[in-house]
Amino acid sequence: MSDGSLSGGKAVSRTTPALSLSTLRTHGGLIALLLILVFNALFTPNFLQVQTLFVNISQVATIAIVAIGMTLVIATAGIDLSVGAVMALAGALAPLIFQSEFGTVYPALGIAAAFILPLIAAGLCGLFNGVMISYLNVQPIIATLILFISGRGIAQVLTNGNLQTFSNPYFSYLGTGKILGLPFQGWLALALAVAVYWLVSRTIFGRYLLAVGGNEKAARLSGAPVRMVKIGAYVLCAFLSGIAGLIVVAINSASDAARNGNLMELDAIAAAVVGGALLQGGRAPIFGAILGAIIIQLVKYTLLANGVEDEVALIAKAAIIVLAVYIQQARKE
Amino acid sequence: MQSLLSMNGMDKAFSGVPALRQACLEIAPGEVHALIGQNGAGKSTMIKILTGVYSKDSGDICFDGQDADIASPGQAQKSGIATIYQELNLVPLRSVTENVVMGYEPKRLGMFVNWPEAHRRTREILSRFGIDIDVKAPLGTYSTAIQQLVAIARAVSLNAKLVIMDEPTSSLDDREVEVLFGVVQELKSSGVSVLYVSHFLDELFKICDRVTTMRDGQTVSVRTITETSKLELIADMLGRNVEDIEAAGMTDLGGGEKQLGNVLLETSAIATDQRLFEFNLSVRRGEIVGLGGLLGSGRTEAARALFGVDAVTQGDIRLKGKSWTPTSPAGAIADRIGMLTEDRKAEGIVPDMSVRENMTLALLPKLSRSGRINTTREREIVDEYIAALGIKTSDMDQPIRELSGGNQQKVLLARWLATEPELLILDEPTRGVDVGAKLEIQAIIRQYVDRGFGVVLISSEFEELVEGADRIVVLQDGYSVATLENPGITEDALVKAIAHHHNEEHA
Amino acid sequence: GIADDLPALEKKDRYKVGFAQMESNNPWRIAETKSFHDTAEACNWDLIATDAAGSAAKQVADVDSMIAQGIDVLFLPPREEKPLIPAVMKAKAAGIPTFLVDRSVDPNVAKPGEHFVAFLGSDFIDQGRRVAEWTLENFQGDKGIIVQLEGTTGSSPANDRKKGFDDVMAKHDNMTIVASQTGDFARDLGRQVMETLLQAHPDVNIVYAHNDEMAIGAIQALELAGRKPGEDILVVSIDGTRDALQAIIDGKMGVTVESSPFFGPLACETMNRYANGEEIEHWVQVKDRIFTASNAADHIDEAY
Amino acid sequence: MPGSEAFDLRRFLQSDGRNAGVWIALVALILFGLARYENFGGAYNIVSFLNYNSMFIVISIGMCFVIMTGGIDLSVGSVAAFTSVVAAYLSPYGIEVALPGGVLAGAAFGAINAFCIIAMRIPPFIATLATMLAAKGGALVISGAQTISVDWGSNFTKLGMEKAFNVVPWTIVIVALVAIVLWAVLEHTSLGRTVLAIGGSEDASNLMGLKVNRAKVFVYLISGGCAGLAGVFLASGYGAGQPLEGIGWELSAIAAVVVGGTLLTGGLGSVTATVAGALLLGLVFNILNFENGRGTISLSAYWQMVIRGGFLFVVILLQTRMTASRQKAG
Ligand SMILES: Nc1ncnc2c1ncn2[C@@H]1O[C@H](COP(=O)(O)OP(=O)(O)OP(=O)(O)O)[C@@H](O)[C@H]1O
Ligand SMILES: Nc1ncnc2c1ncn2[C@@H]1O[C@H](COP(=O)(O)OP(=O)(O)OP(=O)(O)O)[C@@H](O)[C@H]1O
Ligand SMILES: [Mg+2]
Ligand SMILES: [Mg+2]
Repeated sequence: MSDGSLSGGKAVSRTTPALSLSTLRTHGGLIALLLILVFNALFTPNFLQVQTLFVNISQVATIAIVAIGMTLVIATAGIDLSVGAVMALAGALAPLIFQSEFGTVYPALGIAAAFILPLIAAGLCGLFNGVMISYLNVQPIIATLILFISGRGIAQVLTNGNLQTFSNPYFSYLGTGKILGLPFQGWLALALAVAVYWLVSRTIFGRYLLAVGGNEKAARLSGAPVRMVKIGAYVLCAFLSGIAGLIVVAINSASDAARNGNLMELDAIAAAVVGGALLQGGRAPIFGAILGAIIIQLVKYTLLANGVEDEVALIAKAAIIVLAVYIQQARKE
Repeated sequence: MQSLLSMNGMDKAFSGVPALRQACLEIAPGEVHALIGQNGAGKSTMIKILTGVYSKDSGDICFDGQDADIASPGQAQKSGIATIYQELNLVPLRSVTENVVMGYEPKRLGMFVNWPEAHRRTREILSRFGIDIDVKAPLGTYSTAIQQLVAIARAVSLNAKLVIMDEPTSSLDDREVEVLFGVVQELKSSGVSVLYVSHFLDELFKICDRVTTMRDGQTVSVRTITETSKLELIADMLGRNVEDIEAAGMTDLGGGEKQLGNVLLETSAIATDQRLFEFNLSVRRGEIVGLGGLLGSGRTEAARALFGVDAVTQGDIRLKGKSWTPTSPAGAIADRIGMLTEDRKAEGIVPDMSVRENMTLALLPKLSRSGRINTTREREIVDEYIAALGIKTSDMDQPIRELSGGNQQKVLLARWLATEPELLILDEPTRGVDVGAKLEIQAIIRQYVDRGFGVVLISSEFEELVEGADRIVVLQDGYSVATLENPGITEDALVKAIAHHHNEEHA
Repeated sequence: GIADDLPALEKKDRYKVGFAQMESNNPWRIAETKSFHDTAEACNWDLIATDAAGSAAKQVADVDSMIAQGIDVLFLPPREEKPLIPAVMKAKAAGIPTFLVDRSVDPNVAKPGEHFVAFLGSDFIDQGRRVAEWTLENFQGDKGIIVQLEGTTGSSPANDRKKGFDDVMAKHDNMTIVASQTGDFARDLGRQVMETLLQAHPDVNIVYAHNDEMAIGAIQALELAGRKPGEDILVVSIDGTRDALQAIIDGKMGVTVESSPFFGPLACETMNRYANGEEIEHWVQVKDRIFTASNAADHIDEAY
Repeated sequence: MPGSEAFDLRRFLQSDGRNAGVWIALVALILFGLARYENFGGAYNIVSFLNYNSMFIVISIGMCFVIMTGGIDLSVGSVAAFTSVVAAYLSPYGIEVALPGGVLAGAAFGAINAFCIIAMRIPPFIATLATMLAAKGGALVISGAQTISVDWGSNFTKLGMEKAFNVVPWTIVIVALVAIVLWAVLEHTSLGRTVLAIGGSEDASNLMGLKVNRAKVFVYLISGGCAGLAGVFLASGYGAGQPLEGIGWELSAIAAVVVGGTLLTGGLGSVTATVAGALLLGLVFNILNFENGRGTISLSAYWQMVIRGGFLFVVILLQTRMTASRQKAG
């Protein structure tokens, strides 16, 4: 037997030093990415075009941004099912604000408020999740299930269930703008990733985050403000989801509270895990999450572009998630 | 006579780093065999290979006259090896009964668990250890000591040919240790072999027949206990000559005639909801105050109260002359208090984090400015303490879970020393630590108080308390009942102080 | 007279009316529910409206709870053709006349005039067919390269709108459907799918979307990619929403076949006719209009 | 006297106390409904309520087993949709074939889950998320993205549409049987105890020599089988195999299990309290429908979502309050 292993206990699956482990793991994702790229280059018509890059960047940005937040939450051994609902909520608020009387009278202020207030609302959702989890000790799946169910409902109540359409070039820049020829939201996702990576690897918050996920009791007894750290993670995740929600609304020039962010939690969790996050906490591979999001996006793209039927695509997606996680798992040994 | 177990030429490496190198072990039927060695010598690894937790790289194992290649702990139990692992491995949420009979439940109709019988059987086994508790209650509601005894009870009840005990006494008090020895004798007389791992060398002389010593993954000696001395064993473990050690002598760390400073911390009749009812303590600068008592006497609870883990519901605390209320560990740390916890695995290490990150966890507020960690400084400090405490690690970025128990303990000690607390609370700082490391740790503690800081030392080893503490506060059932002053404390005196108050209460 | 099988509806001042909506996750459904609410007062209804959140099974349970509450009439847009048959049957067994709205049930098992009074609605297959026919007449090029954005996979409007369209196109050799993928009736997905399909099939010149929301999403995708919807690509769809009519006015879209959600007044009228003892035709067909550049501006104000 | 306080804590942890909350809430909600709404307690409402909720009760029971091992099964909803299609295809052969066929198809997905989780060591959350997608895709593929009609002539629809001895729906009879058998397995067999031990500590269970993998395979098979049964109920009760059903069922089931006092981390759990949890959550829908019927306010669909979330919030809050105060007492 090559692995130092037993009858399947966790104890054993972790017998490699961290360095080689993490490099291999990153490679696992990269290898998967490479395979997909090669496949596409060979079989997908017109894959090697700038426009393809453009399309994929604009589509991956929201998944990536939410996945970054999800990674933080997963690092505390939590999970956030409410990201999609928070997207819907933030997305519903923005047009309400800049189309309000105030927003039409003072367009500049209206736009600013349309960015800021929805993100504050999103942050409050995160605060709600975080408080439920850290102060009331409600298990994350359940705590975030509450907003998962009712958050979208609140968004629909606010908009009376109506689709809100608008045309507002300033707001739409978030979704349609370009910098150096590449979509603005792609740059935004990158910037957020860098910022959060810095937060995780260089700041006291990041260190506490990983400690809380790794051993909560030990972290508290070493002086980590456990509750604040957890709340911080959920607030950040909700905040990032809020940004993603605004992006979706901006691209579509319409806010559809019923659909915005639908099933985003699944994509984000899948991206985080494919990117190397451990559901039991203690690890926050931010760029892994980006990689995971890219893989998921490319899989989607590949299946669509090659005319694979929706139902078969679902099965293929399932197989790829399992395979990607398995590759990492296998490489751990 | 044919041996019950023989392991030969055992090799095992964890991702390239050898933990065992051609190690061997041989146990005769009906023998109590000790396995000793410094932290990280490979004792636990040897056991885990034998019981199928790890797979070996190479080597032969022969058990009960057959080639044995045991693939899982379940299989080990089937073939007659019962094991108490070093890290308590029980299920705290489940009842005591379940933890004892799990996998061997008495059945009715060949299918359904016969619960009355299971409870009865569990009570009976536990009564052999002098424990009378509600066996239907979740195991987690009992103390570490009880849990340890339950683990032992389970192993003993399996009717094995070989019972392995990896540091069974590390959380037991003297009385419980005596009970355990009785059980070991009983096992022995019924022909069962016992493999006994312990850092308490005195124990070995009481119950063992032979001793195998390991060092750096190798077997260095096998001795018959009646023909050897403690010194020889230590020499084997450390890989030095007996003479050298004798010359160096065992440093006596006992309190000398030195200057004590101001009163650092003083409590009057504090209580918590966690079975601490009336606790009085004063610690002066430069002083080590020991907390003595039997298991469950409330020592850990007292420490938790001082560190702000359990809320103080009554009484006053004065810190450096000012009235003070601990609110949280973070607050206590900010007020320059530190606490090394008793349960390393559950409350100490963050297993996936590196040695470096573990060591600086409590220091982070001081290491960072406006939220940013100064990593250069961090590395310097970590380097310093790795050297100072002689921590065995391949580099500071190695995950702490890969270190041996003793080295993990040193990292945790370093975590607290690095914060330079004025008052350091140490709950069982040398539990599961080998002699060498133990001496080092004790020396570090002494140096530390000599710098004008105070230490509260909790230890189940009376010897450590008697020799290490300047004063011992004796606890009983959540009350502080007596104070003994060094010099002049003897183990006898301590035992008497504890026993006396016990008698008083029951009189 | 009324078929003997059907439960009668006595004339009353006020009726307790059940409307078991299937879901509320798109503007069309929301407009439909609103239409029933708006009609309630004028038509003397005490309306009980439920929402099945997209689950056929829950819709049956909702109908059950309405039967338990003793409604007089049931209006039911069945989420699925077959799974809602038990609801129809139970209502009948409880003596409650049922009108199916906007979708029907499997006619082999539950029949109008026998198990339920009538089906009020349009014909999804026909909608698809009409889009196809309009497209054939108005497409300028010689070879049509078609991308189809389907509705929710497996849902009956998606299946029917696809069938109606595909059947017509199959008869014309110059028309090829190069890709047909689901956009889940949603604008955002419609856009994403279109972006992707446009990359794989840059030569596309006709886009057929199963509803207007996806069509709008597709137009956005085309514009983002620098195409000119309405000029080099013909976009056609179904529903008749305000945004779609605006797009037609702006010249970005060719046609949308109406699929009106405003069933309330028709429901009221039909119910009253039934209460009066009139025989109701088995299919109260809704005349779906067709909106093009010629009439979009006239109707945009009444669109939702 | 410290001893008595310790006793309280133990009693509480022994889960009698933990479960009280859900029963109290259930009874309170029923009394509320009876007092406020006419016909709420009528036979028609009770029977149809039970019939519809039989599907949720049964998947909640299966979910409860998985959660007790510390795992999770997100695939149950899609699997139920899949097996409803299978059962519909098998319906011409009668209930004797279609029922076991559907359950087996569900168990087959359970086996896939178990394989991914145990042999491939993929975390349960991810493995079952993947099966959720695969089962949904599979259901659409085998049904050709259409609902599949059952054979109305065979005895298949009796199961979902008729009542045993004209009193209780057959589905509820079967659910009760399943609940009793699984309760007995959990409380009185070593397999059941192993399930709980794994949730308590998988490492420890391994080192204790328990048959950990066997128990894990068992719980995923049970969960898959229960989802399969729910799918059979679905096909039988609604006369069709429905590939699009089951969306969000997994979350309802998880909520029911948690409301029933089972720890999501595993190690503690109760079949009976899970049943109560499923009934409680189902009752909220029923009550909302009746509330709409009173005509005083008309709750739009999205208000209903808000109210459901709010209700879950309140139940969880009560539960944690109860836990907290009891823990303090302990
Ligand atoms: N799971 C593991 N992964 C990597 N290295 C390990 C692992 N388990 C043990 N080791 C290494 O193997 C060596 C032997 O460890 P082992 O636990 O057997 O020592 P020990 O003699 O039991 O020490 P102690 O007295 O501290 O318990 C140590 O260097 C340790 O770091
Ligand atoms: N024989 C017993 N029966 C029931 N409960 C016990 C028993 N012994 C201890 N306990 C429980 O365990 C608790 C204390 O645990 P613990 O052993 O950690 O105390 P301690 O004084 O810190 O001892 P040590 O630090 O040596 O472990 C007690 O408060 C008591 O409730
Ligand atoms: Mg060891
Ligand atoms: Mg203690």
